Amino acid sequence: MSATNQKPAYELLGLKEKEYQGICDAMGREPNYTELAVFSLMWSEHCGYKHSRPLLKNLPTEGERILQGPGENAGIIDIGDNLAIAMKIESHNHPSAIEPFQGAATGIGGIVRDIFAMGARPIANLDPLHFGPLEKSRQKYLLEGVVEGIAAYGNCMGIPTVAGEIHFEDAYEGNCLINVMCVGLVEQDKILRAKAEGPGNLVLLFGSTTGRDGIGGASILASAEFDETAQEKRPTVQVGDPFTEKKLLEACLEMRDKGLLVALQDLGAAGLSSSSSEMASKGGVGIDMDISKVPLREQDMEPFEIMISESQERMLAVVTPELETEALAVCEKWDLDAVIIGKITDTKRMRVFLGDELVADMPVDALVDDAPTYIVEAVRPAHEVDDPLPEDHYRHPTDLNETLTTLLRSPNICDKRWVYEQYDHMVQTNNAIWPGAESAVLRIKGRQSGVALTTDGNGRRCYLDPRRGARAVVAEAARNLSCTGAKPLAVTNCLNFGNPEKGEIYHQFREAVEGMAEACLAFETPVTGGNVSFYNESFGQAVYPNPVVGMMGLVEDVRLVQTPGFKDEGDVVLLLGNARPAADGSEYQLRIHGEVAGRIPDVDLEMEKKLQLLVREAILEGLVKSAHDVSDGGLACCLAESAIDGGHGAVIELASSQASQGAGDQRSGLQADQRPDLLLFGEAPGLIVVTVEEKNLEHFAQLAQDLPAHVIGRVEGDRLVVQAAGVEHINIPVAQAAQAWGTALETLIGDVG
Amino acid sequence: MKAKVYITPKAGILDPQGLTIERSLPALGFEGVSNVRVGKYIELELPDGDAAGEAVDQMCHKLLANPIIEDFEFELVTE
Amino acid sequence: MKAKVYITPKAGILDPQGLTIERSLPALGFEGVSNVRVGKYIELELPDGDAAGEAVDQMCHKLLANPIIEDFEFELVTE
Amino acid sequence: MAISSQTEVTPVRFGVVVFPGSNCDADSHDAVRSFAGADARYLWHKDTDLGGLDCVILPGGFSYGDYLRCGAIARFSPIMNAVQRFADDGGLVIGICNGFQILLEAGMLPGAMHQNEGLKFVCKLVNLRVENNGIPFTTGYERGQVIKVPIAHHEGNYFIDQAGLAEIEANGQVVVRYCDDEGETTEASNPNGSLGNIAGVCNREHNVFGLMPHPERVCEEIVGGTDGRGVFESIINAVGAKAAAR
Ligand SMILES: Nc1ncnc2c1ncn2[C@@H]1O[C@H](COP(=O)(O)OP(=O)(O)O)[C@@H](O)[C@H]1O
Ligand SMILES: [Mg+2]
Repeated sequence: MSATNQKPAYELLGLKEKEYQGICDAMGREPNYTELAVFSLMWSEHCGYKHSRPLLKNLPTEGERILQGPGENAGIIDIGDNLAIAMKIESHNHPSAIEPFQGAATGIGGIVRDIFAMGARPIANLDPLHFGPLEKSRQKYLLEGVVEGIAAYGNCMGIPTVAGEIHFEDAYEGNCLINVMCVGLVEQDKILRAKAEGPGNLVLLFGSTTGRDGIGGASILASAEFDETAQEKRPTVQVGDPFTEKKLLEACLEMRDKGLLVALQDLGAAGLSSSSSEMASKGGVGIDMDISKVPLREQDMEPFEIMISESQERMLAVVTPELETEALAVCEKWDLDAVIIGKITDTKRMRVFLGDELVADMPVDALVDDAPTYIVEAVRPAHEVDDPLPEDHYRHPTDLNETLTTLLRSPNICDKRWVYEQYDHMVQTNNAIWPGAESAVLRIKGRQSGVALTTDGNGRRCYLDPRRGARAVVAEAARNLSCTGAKPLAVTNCLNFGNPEKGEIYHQFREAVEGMAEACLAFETPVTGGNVSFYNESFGQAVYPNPVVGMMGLVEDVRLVQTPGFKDEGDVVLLLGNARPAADGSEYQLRIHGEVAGRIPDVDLEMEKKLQLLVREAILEGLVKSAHDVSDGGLACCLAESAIDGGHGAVIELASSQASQGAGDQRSGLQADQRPDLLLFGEAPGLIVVTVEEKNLEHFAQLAQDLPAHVIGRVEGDRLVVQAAGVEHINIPVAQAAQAWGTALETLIGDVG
Repeated sequence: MKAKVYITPKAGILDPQGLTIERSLPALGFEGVSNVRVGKYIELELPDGDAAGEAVDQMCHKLLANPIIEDFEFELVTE
Repeated sequence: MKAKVYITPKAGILDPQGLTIERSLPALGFEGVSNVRVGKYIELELPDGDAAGEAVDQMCHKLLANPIIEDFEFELVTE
Repeated sequence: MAISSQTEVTPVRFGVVVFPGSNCDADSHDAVRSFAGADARYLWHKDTDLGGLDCVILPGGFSYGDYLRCGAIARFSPIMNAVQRFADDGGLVIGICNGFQILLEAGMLPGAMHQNEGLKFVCKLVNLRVENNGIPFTTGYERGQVIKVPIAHHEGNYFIDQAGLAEIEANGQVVVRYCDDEGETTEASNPNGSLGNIAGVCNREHNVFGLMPHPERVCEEIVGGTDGRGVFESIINAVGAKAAAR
């Protein structure tokens, strides 16, 4: 403790001297101790977006369907018929690395609150996850804990976890990435916002009690001051209580239906400090609170502790004095603690009282808007190169059947049943497409339409080229939606990076944001919100730059959606697209050649858009019987997955001069004279495999017009056979492929039998 | 010998189970009950010997308890 | 006063959690551990008085333990 | 299956109990409403009067967070007295998943639940073999019929002592068992370690039924199947037949 006493308080709280000066200027005096603690959190990277704000401005955020872009608890997208979708993604990387179960559970809790804070009923969770290699026992422990935590919280809430992704790479060994996304459904005239209005209106705090949860830097300060009690004041891990959150959800929606709320906001990072000041800031008002009224779980909490506690399952609402009693009655019905802790003022100041004593008095705008921003000089890291590795860099594998099996067993490609069967993915009975497909599709009860959801994030590709990588991530998300028949409408994103104060990380961040912006513009999928997670580093080693995209799309007729599995013998297999697969950045490069190097191919956004439109139209016309995009593991894995899922084999013949069979006449990028391993396992954005019934082939070709669409084979038998230019490269029973793909994860986790 | 292990949520850590039980007791006619905390009680048998205490301590740290959010105590009983 | 309640799986009844712990101990280097049984340990505070024991007994019967699969014991501690 | 024609037009009235933490209440409610001859309304756990119902559904979910033991706290809800009286008078009560656990804790059905053998939550489609199609909840199925219905639970590992087992077997109280595609009750087809692969049981009088699988989740093709419809059709028919007999 004595060592820490020598540093000034602001420094212990993570503020720079200049920032402290800025606070003094804003206050017109030196802040007291409670004020300083509140400022330090509001001006932290997490709440203040100090290194990201200027760059995030580049993201497109507007569109005719966007009812709410960034700036609220979640984005909102118009899906017609007075209905709207609320969605948001968030990271819980650091808490999950400390305590995986509770970290992931409270991550779900937090993101779900953001959704019902908008007045929406959560209808789905998604969970993009990134861990270190499973061969390490710590990673297994993290995986098991995280999955159980997500399950425990989401299942109890009755929100199906319908999609997500899991990657295992060395780069995440020191820092797992635990992102969670929640999606809600709301009638447009019932949307709630966090804008506090009406001086004289009351501030209602309800939900759980407040304890010392998650009080980080500030508690060090506390121990400097109160040496003798330091032990009891150490920060505590946040424990989730999904039961209380479920009651909180129902209470909020009941208050929404009864029209009792002027504004609603969850308590997330920085707890009461941020929720109250942000509500006031949005409404251009002030707020007075008496924190002696806050129901506490622990005795003797200091005012600053109450202000910054991150205890879970709490909400803040603004209600009119006339409706106070009714609002309290709803809380009572749901057995939730609820107290009026203050009122809205017209002072634009946040004043905190402890009984009669004024303990903090701060300008709202300075707290919320005036966190300094930093622009760092970007440095392109040496591993980012201009040219791909030459093809002869890669040694020729001898047995491509074996290569295929190895890749199907890769934990990045194999069946993720072990994960999603721990999630209640069916509750609410809306699943038109179950987990394991391109994206989840949920029907909307009482309507013909449905919502398609996916997340994508490939850090390895972004590491090699953050701009191309981010473009590819957006394209892949859109492609996943299109392959079900859904039209992509909007994006939410979680930007997971290392320490942005370093030039190389800043470069990665800037490139990725700009790449994402380009692709989102092209697909007309504006960004409705998101989250930035920096400092994902340990021992100076950063994670791969990892922008994760959550995308939603709309299906006009949910009965027509398609899945990747081959459906019937005799169906014709077509390959759409002309991208040339490459080994750089691929799963093939990593698993078989043991490296991550070179440069990934860029996505042709215009071609991609046309292909996706073709697939969607063909699906909605009932022409397509399966659709699957070529992604991790290349064309061979794509075909194998469709075969496994459908329980049918296929005979594929990649000829150098594709017989066009009535389909388009542009050359396919897949040229059978390319090295077979690169042809079959290389990756490139922009390729889709579909099957079409023979009799519909002509109709399909008409739709395809001059887009690259080539017949490559037929659904047939119980083996997957792939030939290129007359040479057979793959010939494997589907059952054997299924076995490799289906049991890999459980075997790695050692959870068999 | 036998080891009896008592695992409790750390002080200050939220205990949703305890809280929920506490809130439901009055409806069952039990008034005035407070501070309900739910933990685990584990019994196990292990070979007698001087190392037994050390072994149980290790087991608690590594597997039985989660030291980040739980405290534990144990006693050894020779039968 | 304080009550400490120990809830254990009934003798002879399957305890999946205990079994799993028992199976995973050797891999962590703990050999020869057997009969692992996982139960619950509940602490609560209630008003002092002669009726306290009776009240805790009732709570256990009615709520805290399930007599079909669990046994319980408790002790009262006056602090 | 045809629904027997009813002399009266009044639909069969289902009540779905909402406990704090119930989360399949809406699913059950919506499933019931997809049947022409049925209507559903919600009952609050603090209600003490069922007000003229034909069938009570205790839905799935995590009542009281499943804290302490699944169903342990919910069974003390005020409404459970009314449900007990309703059942005593011959009313039909079905508990699905958490509802089944509540019925066990309340002693309205025999046995108890352990954690799944794998100690993990399991959500997937399983096969069930209909053992007794003579109770009001299963007449819509053939005896021995294999149906596909999803499970989603962490504590579905059914237990009952030897004497109890002999008794429920003898009385036809074992209603559905987990089985494989061919209808064999193998170990591999048992998703949670349940004794005798038991997935659902009824009381001696056959008017209270509890099961871990979720029939309400498979009442429409668009969400994965219709094998659960038989349960609701059976109830509707049983109530209709009773009304006709009056
Ligand atoms: N990567 C991003 N892209 C777009 N908007 C973002 C991004 N990161 C954060 N935002 C927006 O900034 C606002 C503040 O985010 P945050 O503090 O995480 O909100 P909350 O506390 O509700 O989780 C939100 O409206 C969020 O959508
Ligand atoms: Mg929020």
